[in-house]
Amino acid sequence: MDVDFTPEDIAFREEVRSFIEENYPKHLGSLDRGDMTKEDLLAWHKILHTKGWVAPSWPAEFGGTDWTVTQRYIFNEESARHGTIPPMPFGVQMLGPVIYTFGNQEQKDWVLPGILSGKDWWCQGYSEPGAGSDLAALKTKAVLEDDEYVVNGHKIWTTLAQHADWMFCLVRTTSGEKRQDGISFLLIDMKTPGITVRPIITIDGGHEVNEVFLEDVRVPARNLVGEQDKGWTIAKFLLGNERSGIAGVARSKKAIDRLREIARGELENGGPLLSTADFSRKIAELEVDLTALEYTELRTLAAESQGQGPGPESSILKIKGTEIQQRITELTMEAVGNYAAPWVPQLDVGDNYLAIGPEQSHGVSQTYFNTRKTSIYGGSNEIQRNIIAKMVLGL
Amino acid sequence: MDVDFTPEDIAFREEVRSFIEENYPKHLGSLDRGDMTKEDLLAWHKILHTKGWVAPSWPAEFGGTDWTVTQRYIFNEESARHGTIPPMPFGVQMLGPVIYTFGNQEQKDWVLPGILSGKDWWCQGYSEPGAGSDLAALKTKAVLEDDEYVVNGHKIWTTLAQHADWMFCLVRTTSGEKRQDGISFLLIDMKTPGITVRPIITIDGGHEVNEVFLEDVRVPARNLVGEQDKGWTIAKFLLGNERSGIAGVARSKKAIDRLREIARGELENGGPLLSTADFSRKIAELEVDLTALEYTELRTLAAESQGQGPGPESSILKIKGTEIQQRITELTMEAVGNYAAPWVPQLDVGDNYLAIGPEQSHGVSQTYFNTRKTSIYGGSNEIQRNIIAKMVLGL
Amino acid sequence: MDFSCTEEQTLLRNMVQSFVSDNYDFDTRMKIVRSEDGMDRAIWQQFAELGLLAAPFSEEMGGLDGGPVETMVIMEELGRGLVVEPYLPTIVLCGGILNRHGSAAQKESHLPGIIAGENIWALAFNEPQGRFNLADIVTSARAEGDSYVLNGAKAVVLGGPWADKLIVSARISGNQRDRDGVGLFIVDKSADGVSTQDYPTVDGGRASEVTLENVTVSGDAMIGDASSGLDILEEAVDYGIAAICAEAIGQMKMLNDATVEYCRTRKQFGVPIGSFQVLQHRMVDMFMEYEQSVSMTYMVNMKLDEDAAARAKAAAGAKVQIGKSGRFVGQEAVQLHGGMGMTEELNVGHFFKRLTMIDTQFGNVDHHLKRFAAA
Amino acid sequence: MDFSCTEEQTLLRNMVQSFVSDNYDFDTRMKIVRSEDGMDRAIWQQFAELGLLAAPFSEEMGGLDGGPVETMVIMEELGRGLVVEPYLPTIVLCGGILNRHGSAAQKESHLPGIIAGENIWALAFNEPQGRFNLADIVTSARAEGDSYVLNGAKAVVLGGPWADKLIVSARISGNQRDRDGVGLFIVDKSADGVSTQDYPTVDGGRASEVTLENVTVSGDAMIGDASSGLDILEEAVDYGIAAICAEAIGQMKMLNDATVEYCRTRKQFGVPIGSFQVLQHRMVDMFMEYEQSVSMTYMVNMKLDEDAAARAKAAAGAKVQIGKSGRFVGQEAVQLHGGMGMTEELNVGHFFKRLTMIDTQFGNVDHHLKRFAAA
Repeated sequence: MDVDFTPEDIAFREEVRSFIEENYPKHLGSLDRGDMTKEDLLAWHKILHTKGWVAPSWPAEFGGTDWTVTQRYIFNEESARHGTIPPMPFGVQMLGPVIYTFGNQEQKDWVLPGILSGKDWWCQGYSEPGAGSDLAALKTKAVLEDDEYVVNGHKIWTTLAQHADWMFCLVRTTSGEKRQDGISFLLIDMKTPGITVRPIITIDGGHEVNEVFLEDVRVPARNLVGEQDKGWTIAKFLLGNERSGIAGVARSKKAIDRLREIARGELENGGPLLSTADFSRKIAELEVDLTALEYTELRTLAAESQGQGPGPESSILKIKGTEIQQRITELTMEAVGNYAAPWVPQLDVGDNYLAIGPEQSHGVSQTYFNTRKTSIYGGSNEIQRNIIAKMVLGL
Repeated sequence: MDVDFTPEDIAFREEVRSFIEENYPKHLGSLDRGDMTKEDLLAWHKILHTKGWVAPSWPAEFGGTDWTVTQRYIFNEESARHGTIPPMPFGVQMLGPVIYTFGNQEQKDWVLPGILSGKDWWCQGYSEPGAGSDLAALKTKAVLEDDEYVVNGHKIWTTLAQHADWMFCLVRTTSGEKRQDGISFLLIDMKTPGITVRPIITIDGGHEVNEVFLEDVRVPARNLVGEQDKGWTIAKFLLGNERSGIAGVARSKKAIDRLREIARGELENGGPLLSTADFSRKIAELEVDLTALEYTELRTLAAESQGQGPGPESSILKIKGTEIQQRITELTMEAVGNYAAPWVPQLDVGDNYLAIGPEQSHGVSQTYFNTRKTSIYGGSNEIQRNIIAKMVLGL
Repeated sequence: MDFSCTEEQTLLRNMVQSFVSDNYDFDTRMKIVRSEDGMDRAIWQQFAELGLLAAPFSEEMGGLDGGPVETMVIMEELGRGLVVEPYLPTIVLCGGILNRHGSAAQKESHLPGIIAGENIWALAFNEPQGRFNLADIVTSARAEGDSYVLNGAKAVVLGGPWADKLIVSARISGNQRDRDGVGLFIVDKSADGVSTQDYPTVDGGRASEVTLENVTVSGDAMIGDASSGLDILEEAVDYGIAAICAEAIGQMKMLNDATVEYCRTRKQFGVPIGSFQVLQHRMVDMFMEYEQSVSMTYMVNMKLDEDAAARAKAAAGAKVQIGKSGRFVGQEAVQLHGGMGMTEELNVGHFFKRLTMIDTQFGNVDHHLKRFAAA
Repeated sequence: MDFSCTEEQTLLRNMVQSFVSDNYDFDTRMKIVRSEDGMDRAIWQQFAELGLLAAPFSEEMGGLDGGPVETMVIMEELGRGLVVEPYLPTIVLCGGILNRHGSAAQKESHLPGIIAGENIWALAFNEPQGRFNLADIVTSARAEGDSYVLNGAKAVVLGGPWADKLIVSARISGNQRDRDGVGLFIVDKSADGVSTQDYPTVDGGRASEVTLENVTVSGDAMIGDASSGLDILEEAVDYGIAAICAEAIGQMKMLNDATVEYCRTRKQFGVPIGSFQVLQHRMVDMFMEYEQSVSMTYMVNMKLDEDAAARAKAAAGAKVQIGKSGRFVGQEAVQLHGGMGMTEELNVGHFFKRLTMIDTQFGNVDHHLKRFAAA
């Protein structure tokens, strides 16, 4: 047992750190800003692509980095420390592995480079109004007519679909005995006639998610990934990948640093809030939990590097990771006291809005409200507990 | 709306207080002592009986007091404040109401006076090894032969059966379609041949509960309460009564006072533990929750006094009441620091055992361990939540 | 011991309830929130006509002589409707201060305008550096002859944009955070030297940052005196706490009912999600938090007229309960509604946001736990 | 980054595991606990023969040169068996102090006896007034020529009744709670002026209150010096924390497995209670607490040899995690076992009691949260 990094690892960390410091566009800021353009969101992605670092988890033959698990961990940690905007996950984390695992050569050739370069923005057409936690209940229908699928249906919670060029989409091609059968995995061009994207504004005032309506959308049959009716295997494979990395340890560390900074600036009876017993206790509790999660993730990574894939145990990373994120944002909102109340980004009240309250209080309530989603999406935390109960504890 | 007491109520409180002060046997101490004899446990019961105050909740015609709901509340509060040993609940709280509600005249005549005077000690033969939360699964069998029931079976968790003269007992008289049918309510003399009581020692080292084995125990048919096979109604009626009063607000108030006293005496870095931010916060949290519970109980009592019986909402009193009791005992154990470790009553190590650690630390761990039972017995807190979900929320 | 409402109180509840449900459905409310002004002046006039604005004031002033229970009933019903109009700052806070501590002249000149719905008031008591400590006051009131000259900044003044009158806490003497030497001043928002920066709040209201630069008010504008200012302010805030506790229980009830209903009808895996035991117990916990909150709300409202120490303890305890329960109920209502709970379109998220702000308003759980422990 | 055990470490684990399961089943354990002596000297001899008592000591002293991971493996397995024999005080605490800071003479005269299983040691560092502050020492060590005269009282000395040697912390100079001026002294329990009051502990062990009345020890009996005494003591306690963290994860695992198994077989309402979703999620939470505890246990054991500040932070963090998780797992294991969990007959209650005491031992959650925040 050993948690020390090798000299090679330490050198690698230096390399990553200086690359980020030298190349990360200063004007971007971090993902917390709610008003990013598509261009902003892709700027760092494109720089990483030029460097060859956009998809560390992919096999080298498809454009990955061939890094060790430890190197990937270090890369993530340094990225979080600098608060970089990560490459959009829909292509790199979700679709890419599906394509190089299940796609045919033609699909590999046209999908993967577009993901890597950032040319193609992908969105995920999974959830439907009647199929949330129970994904297999999906109803969006695709009927093969000659060499085209005609797709009709209604997707919801489609993140950043407003920017998307393409959507990977679960559709029902056959209504079989078992609901998991008869589902297929299609790649759909968002410019195809019949697609309408309707924004959903969330309680933090942001526009991240959308509804996508599909009306007689014609999709070439060659855009089917894997076999028709066998898409459920792909769907589950993708969800498994979604879970990894969701712990967000490095980003939570940074968020705690910021929280501490805020609590140092906020006053209670003339002294720093950070020095009060209540507040320092709460931060300490958070840090202990986060340290435990960090080592739990490291243990998972170590097992992975020895060839054991991330099993259902990794649901713990999702549950604990999101609980910690929610507690950090809640405590940050608490820290700013009365200045949690101003709500500026929601309504345009002119240019001087940044002047309300101390700068560090801006947007903290919005971030708190937005973060409530984390225990709902990606398989709600209740679903994750069901997975552990069934797959790990055998209940 | 009004929570002030009337002048009559205030006078009544004075009367109760001075009666207790003048008559409560000084040597008894409070129920916390684990080494009470049967005589100790009944001493105050008998004094209350002489005064006519042993069963305030009963109708006056059967020996009750005709007090208002407020007066009963005051009586309980004063009793708790003084830490009196309450009359044993098995007769007064559980069986008495069953008898005057479902019993025949003969049963009323012989059972109720024995409960009131303390002559007859009753125990409750409900749970069985296979029938805990699922009481209707009980298997103890009673077969009517001429004018006697022949009872065979195995009861468990029978509190203070070692002192009992009689047991009221649920038995299966018919195996019907529905498990709730075919259950009967029998009164069994503990001196009947075929009854064996085996002690169960609990993790606090105490002997409160027992197993009761019944082998060909012959019970006169006139000891059947209500109709044969219709005992489930009685069983549920009794469980409803068991729930009320379980909040234990007044006794928890006293326990918090004691906790505060202890924390005032314990030192942390030379100052009273009570003055530390952590500890004073935890006590404040407890007191807020207890105040809320107190008013929830008062609201229930007020509704009762207007003729609305305690509904399934009263499960909240059991859940919150026991959670608070458990937190108080846990915090008390925390308060004494290293002196939570000594374990003296369990083993006889001579006369000087009281000298280990400060007096206030004696037995606090035992009390903590013992109090874990409260979320299990009387219908576990999980069962209580099921009741609210079904009966109140309609889920 | 009596927890029931009088017949009049029940009538009042029914009246407010039907007014809100007839005139203030969720769409209407969101239109008001998104409007330029952010409140509906016509609704406010109707409040006046219904007598809601007169409820707590003495009959001689044209009021209805209601007590805390009447305010509680009104606030609970306004809470159910997520009503944003400034009942709390105008009637409960400022009206209450004038009613209990105003001089005869102050009452006569100000209460009729409040009761008639002609004036809107706001209480400017927070300061940027003060967090939740009411005595942490830097704003100064310098005596000059018979007048006072006010200088300073007040933070997050709820209802500020709509108000024409402010009650401002300012330090006449002593050091920052001293209990003594605090005065409460009636200030015309249009007076020279008063400037505001207005903005919307998380929970659909409006607030202002108020700057006072050499604002001169006459000595008559002071309510009470410099030795009683903080006591009056604390009392007013405790009345405010009791009122928003009532608002919160109205909102928790709405969320609990909506959640149970949603879980009964929303199907996943072929069954209503309300059949899952984990969600059932979650809703039971929400129910219990609500019931405990109701208890504490009744408690504090019945203890508002006790001595200052008992009142403070009651208010602190109630605020702790409501802060915790409101957060829990809000978070779980969103969680159980899934993605739908996260949308602006559903009222659930808006109740959640208001309940979140109720914890912060007048001091959060941490603040009131300390106050409770010290009381 | 590597979380795997070496082959030797795995062999060690297997060896201890099979020894415990062959020789220390629950009935045997309870017989030992209830015996007059409260420990089994024959078992202790077997520990010596198996090399367990030699594990952490240097080879030149006859030890096996094991590190924290070896101790962790041993403690985890002893924990699974609820072993009461004094491995912690003798080997981890006192043995560790001697091994790391003893003079050559001290090591030579004491370590062989420990390794051979001939001597049992106890660390007398708590004081009645000191709570969890290691520096809160009233016991005095007065220099007299080349000797020291000790006076004072030490509280809850674990393993005290079995020990023949004590290491006692005492104040040579400075004021109560000063960091400086603390000495650690080797004291024969049979020395003149040492008296003890022995008693059983909640978790099946034995402890003593130790009184020192003019106990004279030679200057050679001091380990380190008066400027390093507290540092040595803190370090020893952090090693102790790392060891009981390992013990605790062994016990949590036992409880979790037992609970899952019980819920799979125990039927109520015609189905195994493990089919109820609320209980399933409870067991998932128990599982997660265990996993997080394992992580923190690995972490602290890998950081024991870092500088004092890093070590203190690691130990404090791990102790917080284990304290919380151990309580939670213990309480829920009892709850899910229902009445059975409350009985002396089942091992569940005994694991629960030991985990409860592990939170208190060396300072509870509150203590270590403060230490963590300050580190």
